[in-house]
Amino acid sequence: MRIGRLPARKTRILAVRYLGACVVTLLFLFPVYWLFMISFKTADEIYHVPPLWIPGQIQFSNYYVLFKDGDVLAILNSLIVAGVSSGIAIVLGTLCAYSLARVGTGGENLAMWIISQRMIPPIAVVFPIFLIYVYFGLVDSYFGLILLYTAFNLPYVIWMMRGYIVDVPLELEESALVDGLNRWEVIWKVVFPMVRPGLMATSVFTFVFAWNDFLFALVLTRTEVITFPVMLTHYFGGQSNFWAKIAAMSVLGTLPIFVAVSVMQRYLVRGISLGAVKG
Amino acid sequence: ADKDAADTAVEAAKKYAGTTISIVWEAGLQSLDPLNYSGPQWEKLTGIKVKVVEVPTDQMFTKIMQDFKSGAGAYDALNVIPSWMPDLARAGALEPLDKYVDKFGYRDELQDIAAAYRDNQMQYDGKIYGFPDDGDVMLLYYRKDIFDDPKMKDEFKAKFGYELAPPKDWKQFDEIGQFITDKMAPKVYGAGFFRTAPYPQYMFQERFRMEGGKFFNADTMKAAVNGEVGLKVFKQMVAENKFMPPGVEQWNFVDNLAAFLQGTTAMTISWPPYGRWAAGYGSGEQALKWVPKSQVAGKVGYALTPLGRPELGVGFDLSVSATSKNKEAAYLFIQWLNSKKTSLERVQLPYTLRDPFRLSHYASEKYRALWPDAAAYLDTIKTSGEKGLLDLSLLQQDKYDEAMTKAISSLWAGEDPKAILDRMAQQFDAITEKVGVENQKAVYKVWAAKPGAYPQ
Amino acid sequence: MTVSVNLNGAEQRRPSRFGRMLEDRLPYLIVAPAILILLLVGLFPLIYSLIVSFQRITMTENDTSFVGFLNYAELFRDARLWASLGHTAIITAIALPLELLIGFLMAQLFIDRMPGRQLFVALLVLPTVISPIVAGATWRLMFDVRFGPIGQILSFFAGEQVRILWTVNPAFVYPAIIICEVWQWSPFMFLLLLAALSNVDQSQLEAAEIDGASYLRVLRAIVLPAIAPVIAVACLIRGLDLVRIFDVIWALTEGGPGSMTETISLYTYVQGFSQFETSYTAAISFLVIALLTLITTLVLKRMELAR
Amino acid sequence: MADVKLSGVHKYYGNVHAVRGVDLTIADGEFAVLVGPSGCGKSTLLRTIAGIEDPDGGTITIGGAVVNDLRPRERNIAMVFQNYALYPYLTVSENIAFGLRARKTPEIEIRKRVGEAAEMLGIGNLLQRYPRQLSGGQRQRVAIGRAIVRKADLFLFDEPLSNLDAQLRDEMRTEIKRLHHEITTTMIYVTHDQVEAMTLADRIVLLREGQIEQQGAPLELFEQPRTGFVAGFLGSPSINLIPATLKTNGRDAAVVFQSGGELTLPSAKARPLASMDRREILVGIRPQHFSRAGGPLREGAVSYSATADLIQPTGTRTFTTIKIGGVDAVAELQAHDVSSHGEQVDLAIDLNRVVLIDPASGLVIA
Amino acid sequence: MADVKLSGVHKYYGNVHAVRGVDLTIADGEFAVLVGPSGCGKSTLLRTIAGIEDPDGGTITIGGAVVNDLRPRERNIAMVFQNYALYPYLTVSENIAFGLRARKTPEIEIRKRVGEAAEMLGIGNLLQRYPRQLSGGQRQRVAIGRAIVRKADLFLFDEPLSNLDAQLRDEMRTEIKRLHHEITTTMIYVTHDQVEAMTLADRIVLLREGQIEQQGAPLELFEQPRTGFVAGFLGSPSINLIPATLKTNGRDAAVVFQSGGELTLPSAKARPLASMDRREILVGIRPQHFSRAGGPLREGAVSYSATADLIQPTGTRTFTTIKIGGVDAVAELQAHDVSSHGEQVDLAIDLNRVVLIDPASGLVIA
Ligand SMILES: Nc1ncnc2c1ncn2[C@@H]1O[C@H](COP(=O)(O)OP(=O)(O)OP(=O)(O)O)[C@@H](O)[C@H]1O
Ligand SMILES: Nc1ncnc2c1ncn2[C@@H]1O[C@H](COP(=O)(O)OP(=O)(O)OP(=O)(O)O)[C@@H](O)[C@H]1O
Ligand SMILES: [Mg+2]
Ligand SMILES: [Mg+2]
Repeated sequence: MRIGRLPARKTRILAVRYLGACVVTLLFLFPVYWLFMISFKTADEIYHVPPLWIPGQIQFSNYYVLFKDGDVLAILNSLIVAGVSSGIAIVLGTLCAYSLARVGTGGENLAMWIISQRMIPPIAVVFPIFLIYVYFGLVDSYFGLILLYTAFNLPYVIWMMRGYIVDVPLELEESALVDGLNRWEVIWKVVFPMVRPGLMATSVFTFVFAWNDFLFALVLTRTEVITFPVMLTHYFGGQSNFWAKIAAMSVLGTLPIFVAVSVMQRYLVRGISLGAVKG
Repeated sequence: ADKDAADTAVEAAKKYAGTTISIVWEAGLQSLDPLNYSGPQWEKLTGIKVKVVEVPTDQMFTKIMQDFKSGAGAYDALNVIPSWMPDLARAGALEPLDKYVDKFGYRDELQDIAAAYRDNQMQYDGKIYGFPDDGDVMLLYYRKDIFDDPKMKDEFKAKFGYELAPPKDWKQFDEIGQFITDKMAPKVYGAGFFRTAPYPQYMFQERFRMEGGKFFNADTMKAAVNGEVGLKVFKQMVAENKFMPPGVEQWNFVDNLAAFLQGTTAMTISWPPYGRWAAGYGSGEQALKWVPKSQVAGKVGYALTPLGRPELGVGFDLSVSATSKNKEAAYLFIQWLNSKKTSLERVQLPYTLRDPFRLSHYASEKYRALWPDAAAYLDTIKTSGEKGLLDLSLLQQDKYDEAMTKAISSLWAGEDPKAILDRMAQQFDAITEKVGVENQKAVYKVWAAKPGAYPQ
Repeated sequence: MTVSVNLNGAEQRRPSRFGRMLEDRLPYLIVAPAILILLLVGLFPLIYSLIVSFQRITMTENDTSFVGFLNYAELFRDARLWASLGHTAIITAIALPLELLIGFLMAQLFIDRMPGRQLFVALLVLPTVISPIVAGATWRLMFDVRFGPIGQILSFFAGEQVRILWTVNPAFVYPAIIICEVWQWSPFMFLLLLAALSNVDQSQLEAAEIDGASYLRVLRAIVLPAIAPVIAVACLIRGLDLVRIFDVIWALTEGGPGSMTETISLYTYVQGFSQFETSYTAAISFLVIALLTLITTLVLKRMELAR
Repeated sequence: MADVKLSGVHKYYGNVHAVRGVDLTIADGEFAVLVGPSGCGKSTLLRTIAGIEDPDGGTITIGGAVVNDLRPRERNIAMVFQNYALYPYLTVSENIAFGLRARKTPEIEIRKRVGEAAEMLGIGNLLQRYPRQLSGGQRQRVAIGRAIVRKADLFLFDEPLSNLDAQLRDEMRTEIKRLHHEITTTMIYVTHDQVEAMTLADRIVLLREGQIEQQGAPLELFEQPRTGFVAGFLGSPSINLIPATLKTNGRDAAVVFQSGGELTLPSAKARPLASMDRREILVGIRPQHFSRAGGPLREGAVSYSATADLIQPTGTRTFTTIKIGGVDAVAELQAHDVSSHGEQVDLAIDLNRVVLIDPASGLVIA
Repeated sequence: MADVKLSGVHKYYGNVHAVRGVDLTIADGEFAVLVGPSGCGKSTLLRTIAGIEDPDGGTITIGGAVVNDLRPRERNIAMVFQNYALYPYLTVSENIAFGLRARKTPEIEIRKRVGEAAEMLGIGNLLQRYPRQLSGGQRQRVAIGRAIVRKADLFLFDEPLSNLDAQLRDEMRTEIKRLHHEITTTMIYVTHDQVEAMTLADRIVLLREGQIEQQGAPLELFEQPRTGFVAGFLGSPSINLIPATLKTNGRDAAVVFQSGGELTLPSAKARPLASMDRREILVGIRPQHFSRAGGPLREGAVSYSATADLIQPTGTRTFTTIKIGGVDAVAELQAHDVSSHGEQVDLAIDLNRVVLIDPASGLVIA
């Protein structure tokens, strides 16, 4: 809000705001910094009293161990599972959203049912899903997790994309119809490009959701497709708390998200807010 | 037998060359054994690949049970905590092993396993469901340099009228602890314990029984933990925190270890690996980099815990999953692992948490020479094992354990001990009721009759 | 225009009859895969679970006979269940307003243009996208009484050694959880509110300034009503998230000390996966769903009314 | 190129009866403008012709063939939308080529046609830009370009200028008119702006509540409106409608205002009114038919003295609000005819062009 | 009520120099209209006066006091925004009362003033509604109501009518003019619509690229533009600018078109041109200064024969595009003066009112 900005005070106000901004940002980033630092510390430094704010030297042995022991496969698993599932969810969800938005398929009821799927707490369904997965032998398979995350993300994608699609001027589609495209082509050649920013934002979020999921992965993985959050918990335990590994793995597991978010930054804020405003 | 069990297993297993077996192992340090040592060696010997599935302890039961329920057979061999054995066996998740033991001539070598483990952690309902594979027992570690310091000795004697030495009972423990803390804190505190789950629960079990407590009324199967004895133990445990380093309530295995290795605590009670690491055994190992270097090598003494009947505390069995598709190969692998020959190597791996559990381990000349005090260490373990108290093991033991764990964590949080105990008793009763009072009573009777269950 | 190949009418693509039919049904066809998956993974397990909740399946027993509302009746006697619901409610009731307030203050700080604002915003997103399990682990490190920086910082400001056992001391476990939650999710609120605030019609604010309205009046009469829908939705989203809070607590306190911070998710997990009370867990699930549906409906109703 | 015939076309949106039985024939090459107030069904009718909406009754014929069952892309029409409907992620040249690409026209041909169209519309230098980099008028040109490259049989425009500002609107209007002269394709143009309708149309089709109120050449509608609605809709500023009573006397007739005052009608106007003595009517006088009285009155004109209320100069002409028959009326005078509020002016009213309307039926009587 | 004085006001937005040294005096009670093409800095100037933007140079005086350092709320002004800026969550009456409440006016007084304002604007029956329940014109009235209850010293309007459709715009324009007659507060009104500017203003201030191009009474600017820009900006359709060469011969002067053809200027116009033989100029002829030749030519008029190209009837007048001096020009003729494309028409051009512009400086020479 632009209230009370007088020339004399302008620079002072700006300075105060900068100070505020820096303090807030430091405050919020400090834990992340701490995590980073731990990942570079040796055991002696981690267990040093009082805590050290800067490691004696940057050394990568905590990471090296993860690579050597193949723990990073968990990151690969996460990439596969989160990547494929959000890809599928985006495509199927957007198509569904198109139909809901433009044709009103199923009316408000269908839309409400879909969004209500999103509101069900995972803990309430993880158990039945586990039982069903057991029945169909989907436990501990890529397919199982991908299917699950796809389903988990679909309501979100549909809801978000419905919002974006509604905003695409109908006339663009009509114009394309008159210009000689059929419906299918209209969807691919007009609607998809039009909602690209929305798609970007939505895919970041679906990816992040799938990436960060712990509960489902905890329950539905055994040996083959351990994902990153589950791997992380392997370092907590009764007999051992491998802070070095925890920190290094956390950093590795945060990097892909960080990259995704940075690249998509400009779509992101809009994505978040639109989802909320339209939700 | 002329051929040892390890060789037998290897010979028999060769026909499975090329297959892969998976074995559930506790995540973290424990897994380094099969990952770095036994797994690769087994593959070299037999051509069978070993896949190690690392699972954190508190998820192990869940995962094993899940896998069994799902019938997926993702796991072939298992590490099983002995107190779960009744549940897993009853559910049918474990393969009975007797027929394999006979087929592959393993009975003799089983006799070499220390009695505490062999008699208590191997069978359920008369059948073998797993091979005890870890000589878990609690030891008291203390700083010889402090206990032997003449000045300290004199002052202590003057104050309390007896020699400064490893405590014989908990009163002594408290006095010594308080004394050292008063003298040396914050550089050194009298003692430090691993205060988060699962350890304090075992300590409670031990002390409760040593003070004369009984878990249940054997006639009614009503929980009896909330009597005078329970209250006394709880109050003592809380009081002891006062002379331990601040924040001890939060300590886990590693925190406690780190503190002891750094010389911050003068006494602690824990599993055998502390002794090895404190002595600096294996300190050059890459795999031990996660532990601070020992500052107390050569200064550590080993003793029985106060009152002399230490808790056997957890332990591990090697078992075969009932849903495995490679049962025989899995069996052969665990026989080989557990055999005299292989296990002796394994308990000497500097980085593992597997502790000596065979008579032959205790007697091994090689082991006894690993570091200056190694012989004393092995002797203390052996004695501790012989005198060890068994962990409570009932149907759905997991639930009783959870109740105890939660109770103790509430205790640290400063809740009224009596209230905690009452609640715990209530929970015990509820669990018992759910399991079926009569069923449980029968199981409890069998357990309570074992020599290691209650001190005579 | 000059002579050119005439490409109208006759050469247009005429789809086959089948093509036409497909095209006409297209809107329905493209809904199908998504709905199918949702039914498969969303609805089907729920129904299955509903059935199970009327049976008596436990770790060792597989009694599939109908036992009526036995499991549901059990719910009412389960003090730990209600306690865990209470814990969940406490966390939600404290964390949500805090996140909202902090998010709002941050948004106020960043609402005006200033050079480098994009960078600040980009950095501030980070906590929100980090995996909750990582967040929990990080804060456990932060809170550690000896090796963590929080105690050190507090000591510095207090001028004496401050030792708080964040995950043990009953007075501090909730603050610990809430600090972690607030740290992770205030930026989310911040982003939402920043966008909402930037959408507030600038000229309305200018008009109010000319009209001479005070900051509070502007806030009350213009800003808050304008962003109310966003706040409502944000609260709904975060509220639902908070109700299902699991990872952070799993990593931070594991529900302790005792069961003091055991939330409904944690409790359900324990029932389902460490105690294998299959049928009972199903009953709990339905209780949770029923409660959430009730709350969500009420909230949505209110939003509708407010509109 | 093609003629268009609608017969008995109906369209419902749920309960809304948007088009209520329209019969309309537009000749090949004709420029027809659908005009009418907002919501009267203009867009709906146009979209029905395009095939974007299916009619709920009646037939639509384009170039002799019934097209009811054809899809939009099969009708070979081109359409320009109100908000341009440009694809924002395509460049201008890709936008223009879009329809051709959809029809798999060879690239060479596409390039040629796009070049020609761009040339024609003066946007040759913008081809590589994106729509967001264009001004409103340029966007509108691109939209038109997209339509003309198609060489469609029929062009449809739905309020193509309503998003432009006044000056640009004037310009683009001229260009569209010129375009029609050049390519002489049949065009149907929707607007609710009467100036656009008047200036562009070969024929105006004035719609009201889903029905055709009147159709014909622009000046025909302007000068011989069949209803008060038509008279009121066309012309700017709007026609002044003043309630009055007829007073006839044999061949003579006069209108008597309710506030007193009386205007005698010229005989041509009076003739059909003979039997209507004492009838209540509305007298319609266009602002342009007032003038400052000075010198002899023209045949059929009467003089009227009034007080200038508001004076709004627009340059060469000044709109002056006066009271007549007790109501406010606007007179369009020359720039310096009046200069100050409250000034007394003598006006001449051209009664030959006055319109008399029956207030009950809305029909024009004379 | 107050007069407003700006002297040397500058305003930058980053690198954009939006207002470039404006000196302006507006008398107490005057109705000043800031007009100019989009982006010329009108809104910026207005917002600077309001105090929403801080000037980067110069002083602003309202009612004799320098207000540079005062906040908007301290300047006692009222402002009406383009998009109305009504508070959507308050009722109409709360909206109108908002400023009064903020100033802690007693409730009784508020009720009275709101009632009066609503009465004056004819929105008395809407007081309990919310803005979203109002039509565009009603909203605009509420926005004005909000301004007038405040009894501010100065009213500012930023394109208050541009979101309305043509008819409503006409209506509201009339009302604002009337309002000014009634309350006679100083008003500054921004628009880019020249019709609005002409009809509303006591004084027009024409801005161009952040500077004042010309200011004065509406007809003064229209009839005596100082620059070609002013001539072109005012008037609709726009003035026709035709390149030509001056040919002088003692007291006589004529313009010679590049395509041939020559018009002899009347002596009044010719006088100042004596020394400018062979100079390149632009001849500006307003469309209204063409007429169909018939009967004797008026003093200062010449006849010119042309071919009607585009014909755009608007009712009583018809815009006809003709070629003159090789370029297209628009002539505003009577309705039936021309009827078909290609028709040959004889026109009279009123050369008394022609404007001659120096193409290099853009200044009007005569
Ligand atoms: N998709 C629709 N659903 C329901 N009613 C509609 C729809 N489109 C138009 N209508 C209604 O049909 C009637 C005619 O609408 P139409 O858009 O054809 O009017 P119009 O003459 O084009 O108006 P405008 O000048 O405002 O564009 C209106 O009453 C409108 O509300
Ligand atoms: N907030 C701003 N930041 C940067 N430049 C601005 C800002 N506001 C206006 N400008 C620039 O200042 C110049 C003057 O803008 P202003 O809004 O005053 O024009 P205007 O005459 O009101 O135009 P319009 O008729 O389109 O409203 C323009 O070049 C514009 O791009
Ligand atoms: Mg329309
Ligand atoms: Mg502006």
